[in-house]
Amino acid sequence: MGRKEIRVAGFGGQGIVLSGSIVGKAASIFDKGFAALTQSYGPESRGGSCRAEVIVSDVPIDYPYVVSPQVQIILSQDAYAEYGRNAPPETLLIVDSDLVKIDPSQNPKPLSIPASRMAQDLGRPVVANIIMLGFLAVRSDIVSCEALKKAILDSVPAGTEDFNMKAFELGYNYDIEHGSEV
Amino acid sequence: MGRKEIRVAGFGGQGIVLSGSIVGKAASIFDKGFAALTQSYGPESRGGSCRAEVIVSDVPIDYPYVVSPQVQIILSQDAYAEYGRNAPPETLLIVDSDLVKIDPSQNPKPLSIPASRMAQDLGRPVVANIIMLGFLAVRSDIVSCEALKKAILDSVPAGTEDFNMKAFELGYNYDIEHGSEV
Amino acid sequence: MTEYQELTGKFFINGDVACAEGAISAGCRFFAGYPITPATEVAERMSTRLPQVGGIYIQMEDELASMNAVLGASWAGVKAMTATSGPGFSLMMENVGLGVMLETPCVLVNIQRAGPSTGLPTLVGQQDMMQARWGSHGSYEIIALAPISPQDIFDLTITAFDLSEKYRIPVLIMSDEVVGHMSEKVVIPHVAPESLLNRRRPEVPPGEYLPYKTDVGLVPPMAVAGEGYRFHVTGLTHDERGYPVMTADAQDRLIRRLVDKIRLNRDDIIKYKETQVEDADIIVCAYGITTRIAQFAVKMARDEGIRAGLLQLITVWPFAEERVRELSLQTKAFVVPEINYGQIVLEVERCAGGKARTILVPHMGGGVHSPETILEAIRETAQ
Amino acid sequence: MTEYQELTGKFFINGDVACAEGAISAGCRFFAGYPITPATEVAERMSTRLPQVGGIYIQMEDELASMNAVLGASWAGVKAMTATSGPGFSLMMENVGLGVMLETPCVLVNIQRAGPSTGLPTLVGQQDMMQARWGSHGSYEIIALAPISPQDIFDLTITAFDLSEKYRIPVLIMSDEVVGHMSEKVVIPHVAPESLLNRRRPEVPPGEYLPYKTDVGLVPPMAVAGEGYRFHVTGLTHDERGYPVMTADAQDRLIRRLVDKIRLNRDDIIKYKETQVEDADIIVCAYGITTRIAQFAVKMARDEGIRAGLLQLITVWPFAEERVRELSLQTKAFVVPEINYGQIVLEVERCAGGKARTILVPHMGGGVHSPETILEAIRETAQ
Amino acid sequence: MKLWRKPFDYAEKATTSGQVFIDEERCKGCGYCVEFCPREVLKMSTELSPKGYNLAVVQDESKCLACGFCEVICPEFAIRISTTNEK
Amino acid sequence: MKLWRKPFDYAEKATTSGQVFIDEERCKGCGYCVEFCPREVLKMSTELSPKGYNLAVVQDESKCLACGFCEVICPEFAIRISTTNEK
Amino acid sequence: MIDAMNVEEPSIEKYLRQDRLPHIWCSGCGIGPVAGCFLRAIDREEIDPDRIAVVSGIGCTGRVAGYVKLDSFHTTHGRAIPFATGLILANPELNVVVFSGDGDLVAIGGNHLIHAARRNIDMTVICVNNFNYGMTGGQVGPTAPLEARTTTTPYGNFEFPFNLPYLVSASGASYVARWTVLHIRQLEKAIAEAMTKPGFSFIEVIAPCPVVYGRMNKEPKGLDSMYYYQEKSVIRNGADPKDADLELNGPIVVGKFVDVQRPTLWDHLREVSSRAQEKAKARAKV
Amino acid sequence: MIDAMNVEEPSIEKYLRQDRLPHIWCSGCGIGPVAGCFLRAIDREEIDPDRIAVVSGIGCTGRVAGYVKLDSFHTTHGRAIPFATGLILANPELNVVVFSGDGDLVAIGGNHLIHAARRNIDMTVICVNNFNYGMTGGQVGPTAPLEARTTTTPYGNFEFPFNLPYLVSASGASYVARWTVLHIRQLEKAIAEAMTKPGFSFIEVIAPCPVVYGRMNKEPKGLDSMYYYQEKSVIRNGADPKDADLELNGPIVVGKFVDVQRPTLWDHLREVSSRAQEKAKARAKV
Ligand SMILES: Cc1ncc(C[n+]2csc(CCOP(=O)(O)OP(=O)(O)O)c2C)c(N)n1
Ligand SMILES: Cc1ncc(C[n+]2csc(CCOP(=O)(O)OP(=O)(O)O)c2C)c(N)n1
Ligand code: SF4
Ligand code: SF4
Ligand code: SF4
Ligand code: SF4
Ligand code: SF4
Ligand code: SF4
Ligand SMILES: [Mg+2]
Ligand SMILES: [Mg+2]
Repeated sequence: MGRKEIRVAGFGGQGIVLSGSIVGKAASIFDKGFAALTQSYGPESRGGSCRAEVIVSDVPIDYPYVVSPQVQIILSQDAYAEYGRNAPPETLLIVDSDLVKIDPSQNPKPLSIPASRMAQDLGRPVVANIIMLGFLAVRSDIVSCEALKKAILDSVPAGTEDFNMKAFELGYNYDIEHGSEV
Repeated sequence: MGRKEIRVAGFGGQGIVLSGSIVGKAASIFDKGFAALTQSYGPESRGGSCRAEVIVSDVPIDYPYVVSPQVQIILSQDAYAEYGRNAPPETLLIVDSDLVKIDPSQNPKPLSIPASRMAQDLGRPVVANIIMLGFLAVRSDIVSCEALKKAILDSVPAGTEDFNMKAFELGYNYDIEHGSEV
Repeated sequence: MTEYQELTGKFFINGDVACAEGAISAGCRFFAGYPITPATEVAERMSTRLPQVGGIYIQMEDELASMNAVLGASWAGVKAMTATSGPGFSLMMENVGLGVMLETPCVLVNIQRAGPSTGLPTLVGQQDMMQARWGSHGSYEIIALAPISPQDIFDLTITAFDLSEKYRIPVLIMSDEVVGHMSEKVVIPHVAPESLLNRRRPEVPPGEYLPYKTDVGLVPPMAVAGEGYRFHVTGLTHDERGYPVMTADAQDRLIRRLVDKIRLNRDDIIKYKETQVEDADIIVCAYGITTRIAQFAVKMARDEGIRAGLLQLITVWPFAEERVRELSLQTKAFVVPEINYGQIVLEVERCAGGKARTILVPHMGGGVHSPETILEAIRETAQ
Repeated sequence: MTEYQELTGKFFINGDVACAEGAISAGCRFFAGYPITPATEVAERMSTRLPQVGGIYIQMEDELASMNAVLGASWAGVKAMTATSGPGFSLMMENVGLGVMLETPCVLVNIQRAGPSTGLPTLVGQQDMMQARWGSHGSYEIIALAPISPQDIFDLTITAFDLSEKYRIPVLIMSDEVVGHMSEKVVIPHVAPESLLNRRRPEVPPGEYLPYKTDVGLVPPMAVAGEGYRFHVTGLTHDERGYPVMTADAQDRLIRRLVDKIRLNRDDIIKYKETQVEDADIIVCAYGITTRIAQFAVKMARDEGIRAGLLQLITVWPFAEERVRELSLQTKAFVVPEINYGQIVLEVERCAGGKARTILVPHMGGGVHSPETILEAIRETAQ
Repeated sequence: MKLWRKPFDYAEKATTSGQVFIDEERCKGCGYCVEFCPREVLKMSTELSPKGYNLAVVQDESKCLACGFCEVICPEFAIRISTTNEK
Repeated sequence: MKLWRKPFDYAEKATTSGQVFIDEERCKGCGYCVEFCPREVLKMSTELSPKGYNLAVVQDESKCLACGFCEVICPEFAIRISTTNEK
Repeated sequence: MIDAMNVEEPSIEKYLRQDRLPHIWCSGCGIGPVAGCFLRAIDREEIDPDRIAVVSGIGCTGRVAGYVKLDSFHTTHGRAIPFATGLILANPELNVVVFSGDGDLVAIGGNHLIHAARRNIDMTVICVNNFNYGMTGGQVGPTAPLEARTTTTPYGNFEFPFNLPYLVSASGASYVARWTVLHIRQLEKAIAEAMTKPGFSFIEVIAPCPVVYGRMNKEPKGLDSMYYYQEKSVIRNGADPKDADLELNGPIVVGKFVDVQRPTLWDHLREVSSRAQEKAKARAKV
Repeated sequence: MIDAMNVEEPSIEKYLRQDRLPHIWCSGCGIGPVAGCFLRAIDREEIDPDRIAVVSGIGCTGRVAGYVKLDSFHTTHGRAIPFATGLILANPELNVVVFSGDGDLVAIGGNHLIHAARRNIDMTVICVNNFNYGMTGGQVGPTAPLEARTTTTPYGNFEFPFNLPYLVSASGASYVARWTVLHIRQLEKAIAEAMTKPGFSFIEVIAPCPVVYGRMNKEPKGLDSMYYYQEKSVIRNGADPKDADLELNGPIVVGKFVDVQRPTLWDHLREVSSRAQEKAKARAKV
């Protein structure tokens, strides 16, 4: 399958690194390939810009950073400005529709899902990133859905598994319920 | 006059470094030559072995250690063993007779003066080194007697000048009173 | 206190966590540290894991205390480690010297960030490489290893403990923020205790034991506190009995041995990895995370038809002097990318001795080189 | 607080005392330190003299505190100094880095004894020479001077303050126990305040002042606390405003300038002294006390008909790279005597670049070389 | 005489009234001002700000005593109370 | 009966007697033992040792109570008291 | 407990580096209000802002130095006090305030704290105690109560904490107080008193760190901590600091504990200086 | 005050490295008697000498480690306590004694001292307080009384000293005592108590340093200091350490000030360890 790159960008506190870690774990532990997750964040504990990059490959990875991403998940306006607005058309772009105002002129239009609102409606704001991963699972074949689920179960605190699976399904089924925009 | 070397050796607390400093000061400040004083001592504040070496010269000094001393003042048995017993015959050797037992077979016989006892008798054990310098002044021309006196006055605590001068004279006149052994 | 709870398998973990796991696999049962980005996760992992395996985690009041607690623990017979980054590394230096002087096995991890001073706490640097060698006062030698991935830091942490026990010396793991914070698959194997090295213990009865008397080789056997040997050790210059001797002679004997036990065993200690150097006109010499970028750049260069190769320094100190000298006779130039303003390049240049050109590709820190930057340097050098 | 009590004339004093007097002549009015053999006499002298001239002497709780108090005093506008030896030097390293990062003029004296660790407290070493350059984490440059006599340390202390003020950097005086403890005649001249260099002060009003904006050259003007500039400075990577900026770009701009302000001014900073090098087949390269022994050995060699010369490094860091490169083209070999197991010799070897041989004459510490040892090395090299 | 129209009320008598300005760029929605305002002048909005915070907003400025507590407790220096002379 | 020959004396009654050994190699003449011995058993010699100290010497061992104070106060571990069963 | 009767807060905008706001602190973090108190205290006492120097170490609290429009120094972790010592000794006209966290001042910087108190040096130390190392992500600190959970005490904290007012008074401080962030008026007054008092003043401020410490100790929001302070604080001005120990979920004794007059380091230094100068007249020998 | 009624002193020769005697201390130095007390306390309590570890820093007192025939560590200046912390934590069977000087333990090592006391870690700290840095030639130390002359306070000491018992009890020590060298019997008993008591014990011993401190402060012989102790000491067992300040030529309050029972660090660690192992049975996720 060669080298695939995913970037998740937003601000601290959104579970960005955890998302990246789940993807990486799914790819390298459960899908048996290789994966490298790098992250970058500022001095703030919350609210500073935050970025996770996952490289997935079937051979060992040397350069561990994104060169041209297959997928970008964008969770803040700043991140959109930096990575989303001018992303190449072949990049699959997913945004949280409540946190990012998309430039109407952008083409192709990014996919969007109000993951943080959905999570808040669920009463668990922290699962927004899992909803997002569910949504990703439908849209991309970088990691298998099965592996993603296993990785989630392996990564979340004991006792929260059901909840997180529910969030995953929510994201997974979002298109079906809300009609795909693609 | 070229290079002249003096070594004073004994143990900590005998005022060895001060003696060296007075000689150096006499030579370089009052006699207007050059002098370098080096010292070596152990971790003990008192009683450890202690050594001062003074090089006196009419040109700047590069190597600041004794190569072959013109004069050695020996103030302990250990120092005698290390530097005194096998000193070359051309070295002027002065020992404190109460602190050093001279090997009777040594030839030429070192000069000796009971400086520490004389000082104790004076009620001021600390001036033993000044008595020794007085004795040195008679025996050696490395520094002038005048310069030595000035250097002493410049080096001792205010208020003790008279006392120290008296001690110097005592050493200076020792031969006269006790008959020279040379 | 309890049996070792072994953790084996495949895990997607970051380099800091892998380092902690490597330590535990190596038999480390004591960690004293002080939090600092980006090394904190080593401590955090240890604080969870050590109590599980009967070890002790303690957070000390500062890095000075941490380094000393590690030395103390080692002298109580336990394999011990600390982890820090630039500012804390500076603070530990005085007592790295004590570790060297007492010949104390232990491991010190530096997850390098960009400096000087507080610098860029969350971003990468490779700027403490010379400090690793020269950061404590006095004449000494040290061992330093540079891992390139979480798996590598796991493995090298075990190596570090082995070397520290074998040579009775603090061993430094000079990693960096990228390796520390990046997550990759790490295979944690069963590590058989017999496969690990342990300091030689005295074979003589207490009365005959001299703490710094060497029997075979240059490394003396080591007693530990509480065994009845009633030994004395000191950071002062000392003789075989461990007693202070304040002479140039004693200094000469002691320091020569401390230095030579590393220098003369360099073939055992120095590890490097070469890729396509046989026919290389240009050899990129790299270590740590930069190796992976360089690898990428070398591939690109080969694709362009440039005969480039890669020399990865696994052991950074002692420096692979002989090998660089040899290579300098067969290559035209060394290209040395470092996340600093020129450190290891000085050693490369020295050892190249004018036989091969040496080109530094500096990065001031806060990120890794782009592969293109290194490629560009290779290209220019090739002309 | 009061007027400067000038002390001029000829004195028979040791290097430590001469260093203190040099500082006072240079306008130093603040000393914070912690006693350590063989640097204590610098502090003791300062404790007597500073209150006489309206300055402040304070003995801090340790060397970390001392170094920071010196930085603080400098930022209050006062010329400040500290003095220490190996163990304390190690402890000061983290905050030497802060001094470099904040661009703080100050002087740090290291009267070197033999290490590592506590080593030989009362005996000489030259083992912290590489630590002087690399002892703090991160990428930076530093200035270090090596005096050879009490008079020289007096003079170089003034030079050190001048350089520190001019380049806004901590300047190190890397002396040694022999120079520190030996007494010789020192001439203390009247030093006219106008002849001293002082940091440039901002010429703009507070509202327009940016602490790290350079106008001419690479060294920004410096405001001090209490003047109304209301500036902010940080040990984090920062921009011209002094504000933290956590990016590789900011790092690149800042660190390049910090490094380049020294590297590009090296001709102004680097001082060395050459004796009979013009026709020399063998150049002895030495610094500090070893220079004097080397001088003696060179004389003996010349007496034997060997064409030997002497290169004395007055400025040790930045290293006299260009000059050694030039000399390597005209001489056959460098002989480098050091009271360590090989430090500055590495730089000489690197710069000689294979053009001239480089021979180390090591001494482990606790004494100086005998002139014969150096002579012997010269002889052997000459063959 | 106006007295009968302003019945004795300790809180109102002892204070002047205030205008409340909340800087939306600074507020991070900690809720301190809302919780500790003695007069329930403020409330948390249900909207998410671009950084994902629920911000504090004014609910009934007329009740404000200009006591300033919200201003001093705000961790973000986001509130400014200006005093109007009387109610 | 021997009693009349050993008159009641508190100090003597309560103690055994001692032998005092002073190690000349260790003594540095601080005078503590001499000064704090309750029975004036010891005194400072006027001779100078090779290192220039006046050493402590036994002046009247018969008075020694073997109280051990000199032994414990001696900074040089130079004194050893051995107890003889009775006087 | 809440004193809501003051009016007309002076604006502190003029003391803020507005070009740096919003700051980096988390929502509900207690550091902001303490910084605000400090700035209002300056205004209240009409202290010349040009003569104030603020020194911080490293930590979330250490960032205070970067937000105040005063001469301000963001130094190294633990070293704010000795840096400040250099400033005040070199220029006694300065009003030096050290503003930092519990880890910075009491863990790595503990030695400087006790020595500065001992010297009774003229400075004010404001210690924001959030019971952990906020900046590095919530590790245990030397003030964390026994049994507290942190990222390095996953099984509960096993070390006793310091009682800071006790430690600092035993070291020699002239002014010692403790308040929580909720005691915002008292805190402002305390800072004003401390800054105008000669000698060494120390103010401990108990403050929420919801994002790391709070999250692990059942106070995931700043408000949770505030409620706790409201419920558990006991004001005991003049209490013996010995009795001011803190325990997990225990009462918080707050108040002004020490306010005594002792000669300051500067008082002593002036004396020494005049002695020296007298002696110097009779020119010293070298 | 002098208890002269004991008989049959046990010989301490077996605990001495006789091949290193005479030691380097000056005539009249107070360190020797303290070392003697320590060795007799071992004998008295029949503590297994093979299980004792002695840790010293650097200084004249720091040399103690080199004269006792026990496992002994002569570490770096100020770091004896953290080194000892590593020893005791790695092997709780050891009986760890830190033996060092006032400069070592309280100046450069002050932070470790207060943190070890806070943790109530199992060790005994014997601090020989001679009011100055003997080893480096008599500079002022943090316990030197105001106005004392030293080589770095030629015009009189201008800093207040620490009251060590107060500092250490405020930090959390379980056992705190102060004696002078003249109180040789009480001192031996105190060391014996401290070594057999769990938790952190601290003993300050006021001791003569005739050669440097004494010389400059009218006590040029050890005996002069001893007379001073004899005259000015006041035994007040159980006194509030707060009242134990020392002044130049003032009274010396001595006695056992603190002797309380608190859980030690090891008590807490054992608890944590068993919790961890329970949790570990339900295998932790990575
Ligand atoms: C020498 C050194 N060690 C460690 C660190 C890492 N570090 C930065 S802030 C900090 C602790 C901050 O805790 P605290 O002072 O309580 O401040 P808070 O963040 O809680 O306000 C640490 C350990 C450092 N910067 N330097
Ligand atoms: C890091 C460091 N700083 C300074 C010194 C020098 N030094 C050696 S001993 C000592 C002080 C000793 O004083 P104290 O601990 O009171 O012991 P004493 O000699 O008085 O018994 C100092 C400052 C050192 N060895 N290491
Ligand atoms: S000033 Fe007082 S009454 Fe008005 S909004 Fe703020 S807290 Fe409420
Ligand atoms: S106190 Fe400030 S930050 Fe908190 S909700 Fe109110 S305005 Fe927003
Ligand atoms: S106490 Fe000891 S050292 Fe002192 S005089 Fe007596 S025997 Fe000598
Ligand atoms: S044992 Fe007692 S009585 Fe005998 S000499 Fe010693 S101190 Fe005097
Ligand atoms: S981590 Fe804690 S202390 Fe730091 S800013 Fe966030 S809440 Fe405040
Ligand atoms: S200098 Fe003082 S402390 Fe050191 S051995 Fe001599 S008398 Fe004792
Ligand atoms: Mg904190
Ligand atoms: Mg002392």
